[in-house]
Amino acid sequence: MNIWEKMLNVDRRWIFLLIGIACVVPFFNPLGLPILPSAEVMGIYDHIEGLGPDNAIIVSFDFEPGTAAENQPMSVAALRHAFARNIPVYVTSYWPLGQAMAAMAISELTDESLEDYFKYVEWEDWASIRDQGIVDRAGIEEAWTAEGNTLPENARGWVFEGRDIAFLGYLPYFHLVILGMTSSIASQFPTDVSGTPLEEMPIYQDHKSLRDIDLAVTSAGGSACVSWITYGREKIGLPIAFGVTAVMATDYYIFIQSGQIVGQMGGLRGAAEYEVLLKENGYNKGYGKAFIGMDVQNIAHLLIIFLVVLGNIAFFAGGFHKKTKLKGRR
Amino acid sequence: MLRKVPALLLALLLATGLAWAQAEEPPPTEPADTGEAAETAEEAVVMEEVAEIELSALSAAVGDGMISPGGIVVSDWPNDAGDALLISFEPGSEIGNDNFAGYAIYRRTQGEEELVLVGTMETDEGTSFIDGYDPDFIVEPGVQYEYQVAAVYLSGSEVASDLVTAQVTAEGQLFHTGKVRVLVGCVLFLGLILFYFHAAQRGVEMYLRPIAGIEAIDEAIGRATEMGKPILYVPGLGAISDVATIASITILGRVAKKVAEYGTPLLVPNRDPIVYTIVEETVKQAYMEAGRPDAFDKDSVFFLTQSQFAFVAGVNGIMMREKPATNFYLGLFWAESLILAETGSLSGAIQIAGTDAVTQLPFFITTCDYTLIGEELYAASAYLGREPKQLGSIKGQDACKGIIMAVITLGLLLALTDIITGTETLDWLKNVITMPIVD
Amino acid sequence: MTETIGLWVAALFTIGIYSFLYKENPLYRLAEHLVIGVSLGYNIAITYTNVIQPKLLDPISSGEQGAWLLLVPAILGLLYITRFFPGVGWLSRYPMAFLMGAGMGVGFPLSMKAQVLRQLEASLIPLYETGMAWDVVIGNVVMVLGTLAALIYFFFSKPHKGLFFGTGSKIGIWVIMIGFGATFGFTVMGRISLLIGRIQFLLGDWLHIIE
Amino acid sequence: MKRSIPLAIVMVGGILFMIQYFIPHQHSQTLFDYYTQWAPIVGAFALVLGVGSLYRLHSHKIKRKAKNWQYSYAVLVPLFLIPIFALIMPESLGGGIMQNMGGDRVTQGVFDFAYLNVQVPIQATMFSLLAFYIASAAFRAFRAKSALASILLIAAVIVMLGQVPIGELIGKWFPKIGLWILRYPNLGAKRAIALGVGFGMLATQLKIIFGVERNWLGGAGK
Repeated sequence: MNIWEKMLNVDRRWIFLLIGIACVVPFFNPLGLPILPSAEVMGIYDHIEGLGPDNAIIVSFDFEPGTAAENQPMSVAALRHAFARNIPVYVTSYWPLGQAMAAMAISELTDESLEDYFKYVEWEDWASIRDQGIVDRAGIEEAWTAEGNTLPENARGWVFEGRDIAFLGYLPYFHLVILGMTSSIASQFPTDVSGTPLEEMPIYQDHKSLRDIDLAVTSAGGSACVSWITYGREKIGLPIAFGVTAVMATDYYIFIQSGQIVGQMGGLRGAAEYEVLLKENGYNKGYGKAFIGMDVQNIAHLLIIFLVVLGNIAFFAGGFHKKTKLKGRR
Repeated sequence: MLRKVPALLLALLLATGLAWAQAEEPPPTEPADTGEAAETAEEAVVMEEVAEIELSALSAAVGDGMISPGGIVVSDWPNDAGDALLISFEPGSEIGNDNFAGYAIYRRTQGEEELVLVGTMETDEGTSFIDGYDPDFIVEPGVQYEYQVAAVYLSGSEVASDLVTAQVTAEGQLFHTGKVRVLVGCVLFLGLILFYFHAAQRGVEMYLRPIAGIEAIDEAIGRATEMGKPILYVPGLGAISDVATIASITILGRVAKKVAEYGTPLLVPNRDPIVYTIVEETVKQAYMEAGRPDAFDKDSVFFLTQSQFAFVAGVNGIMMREKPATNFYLGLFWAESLILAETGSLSGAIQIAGTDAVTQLPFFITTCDYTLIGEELYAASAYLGREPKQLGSIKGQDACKGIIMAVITLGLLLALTDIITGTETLDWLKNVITMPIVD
Repeated sequence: MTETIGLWVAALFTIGIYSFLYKENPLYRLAEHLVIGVSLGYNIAITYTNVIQPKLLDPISSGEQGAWLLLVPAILGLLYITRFFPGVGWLSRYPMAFLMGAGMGVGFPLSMKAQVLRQLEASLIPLYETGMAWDVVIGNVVMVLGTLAALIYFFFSKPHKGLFFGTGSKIGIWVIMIGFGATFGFTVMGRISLLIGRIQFLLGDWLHIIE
Repeated sequence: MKRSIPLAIVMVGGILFMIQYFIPHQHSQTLFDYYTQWAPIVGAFALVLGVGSLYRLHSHKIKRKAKNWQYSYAVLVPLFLIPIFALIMPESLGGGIMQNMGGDRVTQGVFDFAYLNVQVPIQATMFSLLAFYIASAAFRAFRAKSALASILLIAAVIVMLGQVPIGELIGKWFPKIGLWILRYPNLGAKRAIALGVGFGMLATQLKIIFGVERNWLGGAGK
């Protein structure tokens, strides 16, 4: 057994340890390198930037906890952007487990112990304002503060349940749900997850079907996002934005080039780019998890490349390439 | 004759395409961008309040000299289920007025008293409106409606037109003219697949190019026999409904037959219980066909576990203990592909992989000796299985790919022509192919 | 209080699974089994509250007009249960057939449009227009030729010989390999991102030693 | 009855809805509305299959005292307890479902607890194991054995460097070339694969609709 062979047969647990170290140490010594947003992510950002309280978007949590590390920051970033601009948001989910991911995202953005959170106003709490017949966003906020409510210091804004957000949740056969929503959202979701009838909500009064929706942001860990194109975009021309895991991202560049989606956040990098855009434009004082994660990723990528190169040197220097060969091989 | 069919169909496609490009009227443009959420809430309030007031009183309240919108023309919105009408009208004196806030569209069913506000429009949305998209005020097919359009001013006052009886009632169409290209695509595809099914069943010889991986399969079996070591065959982690699993089982049948002839031991671990039963049948059958049913070892095909990572751990254990000379990974794989192939490569086995899971292919290509890429897996199974309908299906798909290739080549040539001559021939081709975004 | 207990439980399972990297062990096995039971239990609850109750039970019990028709899909769905009774197990094919047949019929033209015709449409692009950067022009050529060549590689009806099919398929496999390289690079990023996410949980949410 | 009727249902349903797409008429729309209304209800019952087979598998294991049978309780107990807590138990006893969506509504019942602190960490950690395996495979198995494998690895390295900020420090061109690879050659290859797979999928759908492919019928009652 020569040295190369010994090297290649090293217990893999040593390599496990190496990658573990490479992913932990940078947390304590951040490099703080800048990330430049790509055109793919700017496409989404600019689209949402062009919307306001009169428009509405859908943020769909089409992933499961397994890929949450990548997908969750994307959805949170899109939700934050919408909340900050007072754009009404419908929140849906393609998978049952995604509904809970959505709940976690909303509670993260409305967590009062965090900087720059949004003060959540529950449906029942502003019933009196609705009874007065005030439905426009500015009027609601005015009436709400007139009732003696003041925005806490750390908070960035209010989120009125039923006006700024409607949490619709999961339904099975979601591709059919998308089709059904093209004619009426309430036909698919008569109520939100806590049982409030959709028809009573101001958000629904202005945005009754997908025709009244200006963007659907789908964050997916698999091919669920393509359903939004097949059943939403191709049916009524609904604009779509993708947030996909890195594993799927390269496959979906075709949809950007064909104009079927307005943009794509690919993996943690895509989420980090969106976080950069939010911070640069004053929607957030700090970065989110994705940006910090990308900083850590630097070293890990270098380590992987180093391992590939080293492994190949050992392989060829050790003469292993001569041992197994098939005629049929390319 | 058979060879000419795709060419003929292509000619047909182009000819029809050309015909539409000439004949088709431009589809009606949607007057208001319905994707844009229409009314600001503020105006909606104003208008709803206004709607409650008696209309005649309203009209009277507006000063003289104001010309109301008029000339309402109601036409049927095409390609729908009879649930939308297009209302177009001519503007009145509100144009250019700084206080003009938008239009309000009122409707009532003929014979009823009350007018209902069915929609509002902003100043920049033109003078036509699609009625019926609001799920609260649906348009019923065949019902006679009456319409009124009012110009709304910032003060809340409205100048309303006369009540006009709709010239038409909404009607559903029997064919969606915007979907002609999709129809042609579907019919072509369907036609070609059925044609080749039929041809294959009649026993027409069909050429399928040799797939290098198949050679490698035979060679790898030979290698294991020489070394007297077992062969490991993993039919993927997919269910029976996955195309890759079906293809893999066909290939397994062929491998098992060879293995039976040579008397090499075979190991087939399974993850899906249903796949397991079918795989066992297939292997037994193969030993029978090879004339050695007695050589079939019942324990060679077995069910491991349904859990993804536990399955991998199990297979890895087998690789380290039994040291198979050849590993086959054919079928549907997910993230575990990497772990399997790495362990196999360390145990020194020859590895042949094949899957249609695109994201896993790079790992197989870099770790295995031979990899069947995507469709090659299906083709290999058709090639080995020689089942006429499978062959026919591959042929039919190839014919469709041929059409796609022809159109792309044509596009490439036209694009080059455009650069050289400065013409716009590519746009012409695009017009033939491009479908409207909205159905 | 529950939150703290929860964090510790979550951390315990996270570490338990990482212990698998060292050696297979009972904690890992427990986690692996639990996740199956919990996710299916979760699905049952969500399916009941989001589907069965609002879309089936509520309309029928409130006596909505035409709601009795909903009994048809309900009975069809109940046929799934026959799968567990050997004699009548074949009845479970009926609901499957309903969902498969109609689902495929609905999907067929839509897939044809979104995944085939739209993609064909998008590959017809002008290679050069005034003002285009040179890398875009080269890119456009590479993209269109790459699509064509890769299609040739997957074309099985002709021998891969001659200028068009021979050279074409060779270029095709090279382009495919570059595409796979991109997937490879992105997949590495994805896997490490997931690990980073867990480290953020362990060191941040649980131990509070990082931000 | 056992095979021919299901096959007929598939065929009729498939062809009917294929044609339906091209007919916007109201009757055709009504038919389609029924389908969108019914399919989720029928589909919801399919869950019974999963629960049933899981129950059968693990109760058998426990009965036979098969290897590691104790762990089967870890599957069966939450499988039944979680729906009971979510749907039947009152909130005072830890019942209720996903109430932590914002504001003060944080009543963590058993359902939420199991999801947040068992399901999420286990599932996320399982997937993150792959980071370790990818590192190990990078060293021990990713080989530039041929020209094609080499080009794959080179493209991979460029893209990897292009994605992380440090790539730009190493060479200004890495991110640009990385992005160029993604936008053009990668796109060309993926489009061809998407078209091929698309045709493969459409052909399979046709085979199922026309009863050529019958594997989905399974083994019961031939």
